[in-house]
Amino acid sequence: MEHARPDTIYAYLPWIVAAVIGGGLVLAQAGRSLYIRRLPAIDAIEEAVGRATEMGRPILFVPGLAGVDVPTFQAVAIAGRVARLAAAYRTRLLMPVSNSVIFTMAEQVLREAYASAGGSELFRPEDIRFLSEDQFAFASGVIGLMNRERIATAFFFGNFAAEALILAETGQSLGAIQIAGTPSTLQIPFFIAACDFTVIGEEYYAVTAYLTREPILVGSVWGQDLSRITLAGLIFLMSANMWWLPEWIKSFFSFW
Amino acid sequence: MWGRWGVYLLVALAITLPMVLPVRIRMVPTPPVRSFFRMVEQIPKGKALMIAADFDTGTEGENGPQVEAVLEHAMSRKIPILIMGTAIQGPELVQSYAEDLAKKYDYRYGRDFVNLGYLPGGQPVLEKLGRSIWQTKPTDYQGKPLSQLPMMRRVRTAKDIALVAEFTGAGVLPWYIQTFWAQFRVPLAQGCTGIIGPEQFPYLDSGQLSGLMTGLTGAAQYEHLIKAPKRAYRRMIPQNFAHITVIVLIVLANIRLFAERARRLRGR
Amino acid sequence: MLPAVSETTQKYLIYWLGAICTLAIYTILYRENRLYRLFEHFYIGLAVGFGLYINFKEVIYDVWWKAMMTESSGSIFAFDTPPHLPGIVLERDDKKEGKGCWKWDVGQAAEIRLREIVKEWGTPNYLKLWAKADRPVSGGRLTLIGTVAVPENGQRGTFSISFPMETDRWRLIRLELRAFDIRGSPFRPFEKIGKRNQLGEVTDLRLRANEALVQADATIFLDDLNHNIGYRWWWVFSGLFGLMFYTLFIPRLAWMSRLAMAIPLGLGSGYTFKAFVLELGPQIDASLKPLYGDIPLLRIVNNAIFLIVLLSVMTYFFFSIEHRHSAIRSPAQFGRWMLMVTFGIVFGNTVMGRFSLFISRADFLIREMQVPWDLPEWSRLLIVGHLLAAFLVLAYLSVLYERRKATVGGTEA
Amino acid sequence: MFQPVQDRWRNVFLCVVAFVAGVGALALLQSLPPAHRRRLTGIVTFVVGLYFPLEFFYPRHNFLTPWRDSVSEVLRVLAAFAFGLGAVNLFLIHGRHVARRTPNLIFSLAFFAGFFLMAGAGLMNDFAKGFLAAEPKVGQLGFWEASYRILFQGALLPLTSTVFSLLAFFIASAAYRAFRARTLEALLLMVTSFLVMLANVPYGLTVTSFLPDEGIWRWGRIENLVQWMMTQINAPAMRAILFGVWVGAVGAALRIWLSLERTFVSGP
Repeated sequence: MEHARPDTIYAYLPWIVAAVIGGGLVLAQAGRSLYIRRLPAIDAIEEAVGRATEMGRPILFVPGLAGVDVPTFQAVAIAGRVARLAAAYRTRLLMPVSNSVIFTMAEQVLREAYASAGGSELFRPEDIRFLSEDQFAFASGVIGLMNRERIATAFFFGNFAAEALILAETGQSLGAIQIAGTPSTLQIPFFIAACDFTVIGEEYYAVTAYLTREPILVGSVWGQDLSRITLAGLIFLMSANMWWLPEWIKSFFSFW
Repeated sequence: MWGRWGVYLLVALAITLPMVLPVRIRMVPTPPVRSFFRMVEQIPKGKALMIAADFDTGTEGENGPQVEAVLEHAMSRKIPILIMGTAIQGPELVQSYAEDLAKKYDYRYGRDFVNLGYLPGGQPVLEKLGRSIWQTKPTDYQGKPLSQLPMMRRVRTAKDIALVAEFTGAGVLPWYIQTFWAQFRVPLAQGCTGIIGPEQFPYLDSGQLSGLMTGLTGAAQYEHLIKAPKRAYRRMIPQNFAHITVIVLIVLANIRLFAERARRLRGR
Repeated sequence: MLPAVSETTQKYLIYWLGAICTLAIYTILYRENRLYRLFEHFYIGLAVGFGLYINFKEVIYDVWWKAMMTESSGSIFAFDTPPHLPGIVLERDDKKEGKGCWKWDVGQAAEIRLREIVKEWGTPNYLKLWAKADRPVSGGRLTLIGTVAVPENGQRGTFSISFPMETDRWRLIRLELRAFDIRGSPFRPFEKIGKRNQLGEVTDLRLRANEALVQADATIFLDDLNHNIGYRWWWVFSGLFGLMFYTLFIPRLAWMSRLAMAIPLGLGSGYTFKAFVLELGPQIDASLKPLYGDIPLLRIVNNAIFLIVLLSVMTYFFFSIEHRHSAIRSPAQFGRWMLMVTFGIVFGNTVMGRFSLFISRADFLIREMQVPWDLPEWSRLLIVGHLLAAFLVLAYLSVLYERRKATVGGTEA
Repeated sequence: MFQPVQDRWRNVFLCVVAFVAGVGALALLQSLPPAHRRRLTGIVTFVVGLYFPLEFFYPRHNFLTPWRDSVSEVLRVLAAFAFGLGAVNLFLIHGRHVARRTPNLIFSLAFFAGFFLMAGAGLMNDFAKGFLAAEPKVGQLGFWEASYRILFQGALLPLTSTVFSLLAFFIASAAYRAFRARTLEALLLMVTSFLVMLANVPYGLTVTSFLPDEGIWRWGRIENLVQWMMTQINAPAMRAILFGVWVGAVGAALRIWLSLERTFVSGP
């Protein structure tokens, strides 16, 4: 199949999903308040920052194996929220980064966050560190940093791969409070095992939307939710009625 | 700290000691491994098997024995083999396995197997490869033009490939699904590391994957199917003991937990 | 002059350097220390250096530079192998490229067929052929005739082009595809737009000499027939875009890096829609599992369980609905349990995966040890163990050193 | 207009002209107000993003189809150019350490040593094999090739695999610590991974190998049970996650395509 086949639903499905999400975006932009349930992770983030302040040791925020992609953008957005809290509590925030583009982006977002919390003088550009683009070089750099700075709280948000457990285990051995969130499904079990709080899969996007309250993100999460509900409904109805449906409907739903 | 060091030491000993001890084990193949075996068994005459070596030495411990087992199987059936990889070191590793096995099965480079080498660029490049191998990679891994390799006269596009066997420790399977499977209808079988194994089962259910070999166990099971226990089998022995160690550790930790709980209850 | 290295030396160096690197990294299991840090930085350097090198070699040079600064040629026929055709012999001395050239006695055969040519020519704009005659022949001409077939739709056609063959000096003959006389429509669909240059597969290729050459009983020398695209200067733009990434470090120009990134990001987001169909389509198709009908009971039960798990896990990820009503809460809770089961499976499998990694390291350290004597495996294990102990002592000393320094002069940044 | 050139020097001339013209155009754009530049970036993203949808969703070969390969090559070239960004950053950081002779000096020097050795040996091996190096005899390798191999196989690969293999220790201690049946969820996680671990090694299978492998009793055997969990619980759960991921991907693509991703768009 080198081109989409117009006689199956799959040629239209991405556009239906896109339209639903687009609808969410439009509604949110227009100022409609769209409901997203409060996730327990949000309280945990605040608590963890407070804990670092009590201990007088820095906070670490790892935006994952960063790439120029959406999970990383959202991680940077969360970092902005955490930085605002940290600035308010006068606690140092360290952020190792593995991508140059994200590096400059993070610098700008954090600078703004510190300024908006009235702590511009606390912002130290050298606390955002570019380590390496290579996965394990980055991981070994981060564990070095964690050990040297004896961090009290660690946030892991973004894309992670095998280095997830290396980082989380190191934090655990330092006795740090750790909160993780990742859309990389395979790493979630290790975060569950080694972190105090874990945001699972899709919740990641919802957390960002909830934290930032940005209409675009809220609308998008809401739209995605509606798309998933539609998809689940479709699967349920089709499966339940498979036995009597005429052949042409079935073939409309079959991929080949 | 001491508890942690103790665990580390136990793991190190559980793995290194069995390496120098003589032990025997028995493997039981699972259905996905059997269907992988069947896919290779069913390759028709004249069509090639493509081995996608998408792993580096990082995961060689698992993917290496898997490739070796499949290579041995394909060579015993005289199937032409095309090797390539989207990871830098993969194709060269597979080349060294293939050369070792070639003597036994009278395989000659260029006539019976060809190595295209490293193909960077991900999905778009694979799409191009499926349309035309010669245009995508006009030379083999040593820079020799394909026109000098007799096997390549018969292997030009995805149509000449009967099965893509992909070996990886990373999530690159979608690249092959979006190209070889969906666009050119070439069946896929995968040998993957233990960690990404569970993630492949939806694809197995939907038929996008026709066979799956997970981790070292999968490799050892495949070796059992082709009746040639080698490296995977040998490495399963320390694996065995390390697993038992971890299982015992978990049981101990839970006994301790319950003992503490019981003591607290009694104390109250 | 830098010396050549024998393979044995190289093997020893690879093993022992590898062993040192391996053991130095393992000291982190004790504690972060200076030895580890040294190798960590060395490693980061190596990784970046290697990435730069491989990107330069495989993409910047092989794809970009070659497209821009070479003619992007490919061989069609090399004239290097013995012909096994009447009237032709392989000449090894008077040649232009490769191992030899063909000497074709036109008197014996006025037409030759080239066997085992490269069929795929890609999108060439012109062909190049080295040729000369053994003596000047006025009015001598050669004709190149080919048969083309499109594998996708079976369309066939022929092309031919004739060119003068008069001189007795090696000449590089250019044959413009535009000038070819093409019969039929041997093109891939839609791919002839503009230049009509995407031919199908060339299945047959002949060279024919004209009357003048036959009468003169000339001998023709042929070498290396290539297809070429030509120099494509516009690739300089993609280089320019590539350089625009680096404006990231100059705040005043940094917007340009965004402009450059717009291309991969735009293409990537567009591609998502295509990938959605190709990858997720079959997944949805496979999720529509029959629950009644002519199938065994066990299948029905399994299908039902499959669907229940699928739908309840999806329910867990509904955020826009309050999880208060039990119609939502119970499936969501069940979905979360099923997620935990899945994560348990992932964890269990990973244990195997991670141990394999260490097993292969231990395999390397013990079994692949390069020593001049034949040592039994347990003594190799002892050697490695002692080496590791020595490294751990070094690590311990460095930790002590840093502690003392920290108490004297404050911590390092 | 975009016709390949057949003459080398004409090509060089055109390259220079095109480069100068491109830089000139950028200089002109530089004089635009920032809002317009941002709009320009948005327009470029949108137009470029149209390519794949138009090409793919038009159900036949169309006028965009021949450009597939060129598009993929442009993507590869851009990605390769972008790779240098990280190197520049690291050079700035470690250059500062060296210039100021901070306590980190020796580590920064190690970084530079690694970088120059590896990049140098690789490039020399590919582009200037004979430079200053003695001609190798049989059984020998030229200096550059040998040093490339020693650095690659003797340092880079072992370091990568070793850092990766630290996970064996970490996972054991994570399992030891985390797998305590404190809550129902923790219990589920623990029991399933326990079963999977048993199923993965031959000694684990012996626990239930006394049961017959047929009838109702076969479901009591660990390997069958785990296989069932893999296909009936793991597969649908993973697929549900996959649905979420892809719907999320469409949302993300939409936001980027229409330049609505604020963290990114409002950048410098």
